[in-house]
Amino acid sequence: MAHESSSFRTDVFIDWCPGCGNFGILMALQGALEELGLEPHQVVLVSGIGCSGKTPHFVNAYGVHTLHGRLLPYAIGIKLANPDLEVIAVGGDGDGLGIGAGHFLSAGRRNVDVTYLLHNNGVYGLTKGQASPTLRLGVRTKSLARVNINNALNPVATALISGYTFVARGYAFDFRHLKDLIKRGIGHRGMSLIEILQPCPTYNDITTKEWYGGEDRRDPETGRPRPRIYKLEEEGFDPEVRDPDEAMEKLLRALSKSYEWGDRIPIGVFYKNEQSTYEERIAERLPSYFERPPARQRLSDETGVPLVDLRSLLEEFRVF
Amino acid sequence: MAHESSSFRTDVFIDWCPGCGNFGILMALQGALEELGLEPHQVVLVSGIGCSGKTPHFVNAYGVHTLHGRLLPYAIGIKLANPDLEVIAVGGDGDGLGIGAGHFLSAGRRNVDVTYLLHNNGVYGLTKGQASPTLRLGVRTKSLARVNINNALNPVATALISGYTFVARGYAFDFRHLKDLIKRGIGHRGMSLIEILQPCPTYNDITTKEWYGGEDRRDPETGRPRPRIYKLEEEGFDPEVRDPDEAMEKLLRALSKSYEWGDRIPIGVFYKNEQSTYEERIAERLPSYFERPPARQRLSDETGVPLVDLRSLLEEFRVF
Amino acid sequence: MAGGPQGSGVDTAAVIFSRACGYGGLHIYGKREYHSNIKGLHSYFHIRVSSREVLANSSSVDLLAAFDSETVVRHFHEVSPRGGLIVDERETQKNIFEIPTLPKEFKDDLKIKIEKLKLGETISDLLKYIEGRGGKVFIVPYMGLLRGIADKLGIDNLLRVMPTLNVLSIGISFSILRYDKGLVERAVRTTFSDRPRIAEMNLLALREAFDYAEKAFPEGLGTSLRVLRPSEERILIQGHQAIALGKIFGGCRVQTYYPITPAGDESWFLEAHEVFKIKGGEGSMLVLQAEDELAAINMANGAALAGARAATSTSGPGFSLMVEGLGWAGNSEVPVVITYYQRGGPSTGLPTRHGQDDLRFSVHAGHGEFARIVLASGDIRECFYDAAMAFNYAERYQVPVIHLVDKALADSYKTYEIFEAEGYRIQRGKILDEVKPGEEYKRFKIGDNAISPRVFLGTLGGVHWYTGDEHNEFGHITEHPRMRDSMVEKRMRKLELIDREIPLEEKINFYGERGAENIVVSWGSPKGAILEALKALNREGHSLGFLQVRMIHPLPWKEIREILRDRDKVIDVEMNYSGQLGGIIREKTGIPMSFFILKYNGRPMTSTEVQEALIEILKGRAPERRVLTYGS
Amino acid sequence: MAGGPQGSGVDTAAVIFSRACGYGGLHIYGKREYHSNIKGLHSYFHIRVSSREVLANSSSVDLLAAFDSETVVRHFHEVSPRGGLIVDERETQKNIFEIPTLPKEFKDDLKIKIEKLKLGETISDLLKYIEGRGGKVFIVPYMGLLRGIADKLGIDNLLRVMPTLNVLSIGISFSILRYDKGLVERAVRTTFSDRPRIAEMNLLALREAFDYAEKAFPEGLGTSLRVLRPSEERILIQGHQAIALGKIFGGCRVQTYYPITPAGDESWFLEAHEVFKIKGGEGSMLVLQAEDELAAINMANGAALAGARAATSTSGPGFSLMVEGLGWAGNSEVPVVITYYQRGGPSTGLPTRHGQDDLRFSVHAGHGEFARIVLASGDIRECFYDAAMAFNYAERYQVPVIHLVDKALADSYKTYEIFEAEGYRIQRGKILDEVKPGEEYKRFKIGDNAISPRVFLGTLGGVHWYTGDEHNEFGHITEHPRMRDSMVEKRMRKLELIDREIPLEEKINFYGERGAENIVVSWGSPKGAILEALKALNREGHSLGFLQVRMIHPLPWKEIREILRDRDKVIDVEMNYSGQLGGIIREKTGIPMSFFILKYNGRPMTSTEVQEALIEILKGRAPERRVLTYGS
Ligand SMILES: Cc1ncc(C[n+]2csc(CCOP(=O)(O)OP(=O)(O)O)c2C)c(N)n1
Ligand SMILES: Cc1ncc(C[n+]2csc(CCOP(=O)(O)OP(=O)(O)O)c2C)c(N)n1
Ligand code: SF4
Ligand code: SF4
Ligand SMILES: [Mg+2]
Ligand SMILES: [Mg+2]
Repeated sequence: MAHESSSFRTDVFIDWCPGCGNFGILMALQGALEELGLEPHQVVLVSGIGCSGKTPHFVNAYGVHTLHGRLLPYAIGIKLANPDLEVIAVGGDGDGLGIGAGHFLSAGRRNVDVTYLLHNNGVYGLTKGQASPTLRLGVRTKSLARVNINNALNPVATALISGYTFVARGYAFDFRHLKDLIKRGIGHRGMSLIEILQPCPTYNDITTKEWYGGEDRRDPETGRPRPRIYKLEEEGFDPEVRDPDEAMEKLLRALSKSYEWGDRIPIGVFYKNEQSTYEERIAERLPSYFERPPARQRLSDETGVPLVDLRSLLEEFRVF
Repeated sequence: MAHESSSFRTDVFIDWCPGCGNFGILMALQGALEELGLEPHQVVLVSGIGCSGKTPHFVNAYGVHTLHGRLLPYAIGIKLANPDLEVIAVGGDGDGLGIGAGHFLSAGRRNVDVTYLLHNNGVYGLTKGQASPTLRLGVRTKSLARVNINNALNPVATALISGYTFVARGYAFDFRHLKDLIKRGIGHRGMSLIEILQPCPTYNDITTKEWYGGEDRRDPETGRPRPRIYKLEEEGFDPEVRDPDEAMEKLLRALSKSYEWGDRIPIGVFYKNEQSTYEERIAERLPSYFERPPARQRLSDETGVPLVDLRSLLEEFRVF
Repeated sequence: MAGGPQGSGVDTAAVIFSRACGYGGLHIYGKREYHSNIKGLHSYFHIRVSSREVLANSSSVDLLAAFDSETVVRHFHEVSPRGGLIVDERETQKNIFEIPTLPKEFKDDLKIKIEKLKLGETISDLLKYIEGRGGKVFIVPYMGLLRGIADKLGIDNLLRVMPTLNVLSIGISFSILRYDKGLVERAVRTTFSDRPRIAEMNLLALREAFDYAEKAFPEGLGTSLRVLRPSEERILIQGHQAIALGKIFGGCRVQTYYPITPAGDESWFLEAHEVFKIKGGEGSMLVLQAEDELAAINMANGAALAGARAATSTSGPGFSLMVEGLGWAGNSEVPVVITYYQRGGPSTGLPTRHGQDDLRFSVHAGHGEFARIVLASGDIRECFYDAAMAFNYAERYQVPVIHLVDKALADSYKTYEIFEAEGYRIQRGKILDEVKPGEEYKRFKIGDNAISPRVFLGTLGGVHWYTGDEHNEFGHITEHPRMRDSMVEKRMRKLELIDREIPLEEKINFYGERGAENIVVSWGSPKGAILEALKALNREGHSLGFLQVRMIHPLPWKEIREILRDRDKVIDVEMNYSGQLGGIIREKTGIPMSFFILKYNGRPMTSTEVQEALIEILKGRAPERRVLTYGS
Repeated sequence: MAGGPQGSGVDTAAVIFSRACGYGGLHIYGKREYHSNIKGLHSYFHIRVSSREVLANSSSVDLLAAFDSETVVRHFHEVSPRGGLIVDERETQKNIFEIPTLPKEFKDDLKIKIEKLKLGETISDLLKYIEGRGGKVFIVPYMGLLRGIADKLGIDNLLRVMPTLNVLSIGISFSILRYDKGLVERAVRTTFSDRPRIAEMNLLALREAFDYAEKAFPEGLGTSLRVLRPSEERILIQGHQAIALGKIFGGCRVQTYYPITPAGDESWFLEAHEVFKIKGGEGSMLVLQAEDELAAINMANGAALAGARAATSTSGPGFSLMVEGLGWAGNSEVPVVITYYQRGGPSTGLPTRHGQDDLRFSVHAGHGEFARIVLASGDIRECFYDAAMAFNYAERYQVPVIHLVDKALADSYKTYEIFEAEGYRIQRGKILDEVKPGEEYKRFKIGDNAISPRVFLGTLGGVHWYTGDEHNEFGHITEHPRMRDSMVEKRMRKLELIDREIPLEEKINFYGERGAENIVVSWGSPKGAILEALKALNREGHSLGFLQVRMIHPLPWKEIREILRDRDKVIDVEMNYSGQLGGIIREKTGIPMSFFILKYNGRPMTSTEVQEALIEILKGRAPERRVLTYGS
């Protein structure tokens, strides 16, 4: 908007409901960008459609608020056209695992250096609280007329089996931890998924802030809530693959952890495995890819004459 | 076509390439249908687009050859409209895990009683051999100009994490075993995936019949090929969840098995866990669902007068 | 009109207000407007009440109940000279430029407006403006009233009684309109019938409001609402509800959907009504939330092949994803119904606002050529009957039917004489229940006319095939040139059959004078505003007819040509930029439109602005294109 | 013409044959036809050779080389009275009804045909028919020849030399045409240049064929092919290749695609040419195989925002899935190019066959209204220049451009004078490389004309936003009615700007007599056949002009109206059922078409059938609609 403000804030009115977990995510994201020392013009936030999809408008960085479920194709198209950009995708659980599930899987297969924040609130927020693909079977939120009859997808497990090389989970109301995860995701070379547990006080009265915080199960002695959420790192969980040989074992361990739910819900990094990125694989085909990526190739001289050597292009078609 | 022929064969010319694995799958499918004692009119084969997608035309049963990647929505729409039909979906790996990947995941979440045969040949056959989502990173089939730069999806693992309640793998050229798997898949109450390793001699010179059969690694002593494929059941692998408590452990074991590849490739049933089907969950909402499913409800009397009681419908809107 | 932040109960207020009027034998027309947001941005409802039928809103407001200062800012200029405004006393001192939810572009405009009117920057300045024009301002101490309610209920926390704010304002409104309190109470009770505690709280609020207003505003608004006793039975209904009921009535038994505004309301209504009474028992509809719109249309196609009357329902972004499935249905002759709720486009556009931009798209969506029907309803009653009729068309002609409606129809309320069956019969077209042994069944048999008898999947002896590819009579793939020609012709000739067989009265409506010099042409929701304008103008001695096109495709072009030929002026009225229906009519009849009255700001047309635009045209003072702009 | 089962080398034969002719200074036009199948079903190529330019095929065949009996059965009736047929001796005794790959509907027709012609049921009966009409039949012992080759190469397994069958038949063909063997050898060498062993084997086969034919058929075909020495430089090229080259030349640097026939060929060609020479170094194009077409269009949109010239390429089923992404591009003013290869629809339809059914769909695809350009090339040369030009249009006007071509253009071959730059300049429109400190950048600034300066993502100081929703000048969501109006108008007025600025010669071509009484109107691939027919008819004294429309949207309606106004007959020629261009022209100009010549059997028009149809019209003997049917 105005020229390079130092902060990542905009003056657009934030129209989320009071108490929405998205506020926490927004702050953590802005904090992470600031602490990484990035400048607004270096960052592109790409979002889908949903309450979460509005995020880019509240961040002073390039913002591409796309179509429902299509944020990953946009993010990948942008990143591959100009790999110098820091591309971050932000979207809802319905967006990413409902209508966009095919792209979710496919992005894992590619391993482009994009960081993906998936706001998991268990509902389709912006369309008034229908069950999202992460809502569990048999659950009925206050927005539903009847119990949910679909099984839930597990975003962490889905990312793991499809090839994401950094897979983590954060919590919207743990600012410092989430900010840190986002920084690590951005720092990771390759495709990162950060699932974020995001309370939606308006429609989801099941996985609420209080529930995550364990306020419904206070310690009878101290009267203090016993949080359901705990941090993997605090239990010494080691997500990092340091040697290709241990990849399968760590993957399976991460999968196993990803299914923990209910009384104990892990957050933190589940898996990290640096591998060649898609960009690097492209560069094996197109040797000058990193120096002159598609968005930065010169196409013509000053008068507009194309630089391409038409004659040599046509050579193989010459018959006379 | 003609009235109820006893066999499941049609006189349509089968236009697959000589040596194609699809022939084996077709035979196993026809064999399974016959041995199950089904009649042609009870069966609906639903397919996507690809070489594999042509299968229904070669089977004397109701055939719905749909759109690329959309076979599961059709299969589910048909089954839920009339749950008495035996609905079998047949499609390629590109169809199911490329363009159709979103529906693949979503079908797992529902657990409709459909059996899904996924022809895994590692390529997009009908469009001339591009890499499919199951082709491994770094591999170059004879149809590719360069090595594949995407990671592969693992159909069995993908089905497992998304909720399929019967997950198996067969091999196109093991007729008896495959036929048996298909029978078990059809017998299973709930959503079944049967991944079928299908050699495509025209475009895929990597995972060929010879390779699966181990002809490239004959026993130096006997000179006999040492097949890569082995049967889970022969190793005493127990895929069946008999008690909800063991579900997670069996799921993780199945996941672990699903990643075995290369020298030893398991076929057979990886996981089986009977749970409530989608139809049953619907029946909890619509009490008469099984007796009068949507496709079999009477709508009007003989003169066309709707049976619906319009007055009672409008009652809640009455203001005067 | 009542306005306030989204989530503050504007919707419920609209329902209670409309019901209360309905109970008093009054006619109402109402329309909700809201932002694409869950809580906090401005929303309002606009209701007209009359002893005679009302078909649309007008551009002015007789009574505005403002729940917040933003409502005052956005609507103060609409309050009619003899109208009134009800406002919270706490709001009056607010600075209008400090309202955080007002977007920059609104403030820019506002600045210009208040400068022109020479007004100050606080709400009370705007109130003065209203009063200066002769309007009345009713300043209400809502906080005090709430505290009173809380006290009476023995509740400490004021927040818990906050949700009664809307009922308070309804109470004030009806009180200064001198309306029968008992009817309003009944409306409150019905509205909260499933939550008795809330009902009680609101009834208390209502009484408090009446009591307060009777004392505080003894002279009232000046005009009053009189209760009537009409002889007919009446319903109060919204467009999406009428469509849902039409579907149930018309035999739809599978509805698939993916949530989207404004189409979603219909499916959620259906979910709540999935089990219903039929003669001698119970019927049911399977309502399926799909993973996306690709799945929704294709599931519906599948269900239709299995023999259920099947539909899906969506809006522009969803329909864009359904195009491929629509083409498959066209090629495989699947009787599927798509209810298409237009909203402002393109892309996600204005998700909660109105538009009629998708006419051409519905007619041409899908690669290749195939027969389809595009049916556009113009009012809520038509929504009901067309929704039922769509299934007859779909099954008789074995084509996909697009039932094209729009956001203004979807969530406007209107009172109607109760809907009757009106001779509606379920016509399923040619269906064979069984195929006799020895008989050969061909799903796509090429016969005398374009329609081959269907059998449902699962029928004994009827095994057949479907494919999106070109196919022979059995449904197997063919690339044979002659068979190809026959199949193309089989599919396309249905359009002629449809054109021939469906009676004209199901395809167009004509209003006003048959021999009028000038004809207004339109479709969809502008109908109400046009009819009101027409009546007024013809009363004033103008000569206007109105052709409403319901069957857009295949267009009854011969009849339309007869109607439009040799008129003085043909005036196209549409809610889009390019006059899409006008284009179609010119393509099919050669007759160009002489004038366009268009609107695309996302808000429905009011009868006032249509009438003004028509007058200018009739007086010969109008440009060829006139763009209407009323709305906030 | 040469035909045989898919996978038997028909394609390669076509390339070698065409090249050999090209090397001899001859002009060729050629077209492949094949089933949607990998191996085994019938495919053929149809080539016309001449000393002058040839623009299309005709309906008869002078020399038919049949690799199998099916080819004889399908094409024997096309062999011209003085033509010839080359056939394998093993095939001659086959019963034509026992060919397993012939579909039932073909056999039904065949039965009628041979009864009418009073022929027997074996291939040799058909050969007799050819001879009876004056044609020559060349029966070749292919197996013997193959055995000879195998022996010479010391190969046991005959299967290993089987792939030379196509070259054998080319050898026979050229030999009986008395053509220069050296040129054919050169063509074989070039075609197999990356596989020297195969090249040698085929060269041997070629020599064997020539040797055999010289001895066995000393009198040859009767007509012979003479070598010429033209002064111009020439290329032999297919439509999809020309488009790919146009893209590279025009600066496209990202191409996304999902495999589909016939569009896929272009992307695979680009993959093979992803690195290319530029002045002073090397350029490259990123060719991305997406997971589906939804991803393909949206990735391309993303790449375009980042500043790359970006395109995607597809056919009907894929385009149907791109509609939502197209709408986003329209709303966000993204300069993206979509190359749309039409094939026979609807749905998967005829995947490998031809059609022009998607014109209206390309113009109206997408909900809501937004500006786009639809550009339709009529020949391979235009494919090249339009492909490059599309990016200029897209970037200058910041709109999506649909470059609409068709299957007949995509895989026909033609000789052309070598393509030159012809003054083509890269025009990127308004782009800011940086935004100065202190300046406020608004991506959607509403200014004097509809185009706001762009900055690419990543530009210092240019931070801005995109959304599919309605937005303000910064790109933030707005629902403000006035801003909405301004943005709708900003987007839509581009159409007027485009109409005004793009020169007429880039929008339409006119051929024949300016003042002709009768005008043929068409678009896309029928151009070649029409031009040939036109020339012949005008030579015979008829008065015909031909208007080829290239810019379909926005349609240059004023100029078209001038051209069509007051003509005797306006004759619409299209490859679809409903005469779609005719409809658009009538919509925009009011001028109806007097006659339609249509074809929708999946095979391109030949000049013969177009000419015949035109003659009938000119003689006043034709119905309003005439459907052409040539092809197998
Ligand atoms: C193609 C399409 N279908 C439907 C919609 C309507 N829609 C808008 S937001 C939304 C769901 C949002 O849910 P989620 O992705 O979980 O995001 P949240 O609002 O919960 O953050 C839907 C279905 C749309 N915009 N586009
Ligand atoms: C929407 C759409 N995009 C592309 C195609 C073209 N297409 C036809 S078959 C096919 C791939 C088939 O591969 P797979 O699903 O693996 O099946 P196989 O042929 O290998 O059995 C594609 C991309 C299509 N028919 N529809
Ligand atoms: S609906 Fe839920 S997710 Fe959306 S803004 Fe409100 S609280 Fe947040
Ligand atoms: S291309 Fe491959 S999968 Fe397709 S028919 Fe041939 S061998 Fe089978
Ligand atoms: Mg959500
Ligand atoms: Mg495949």
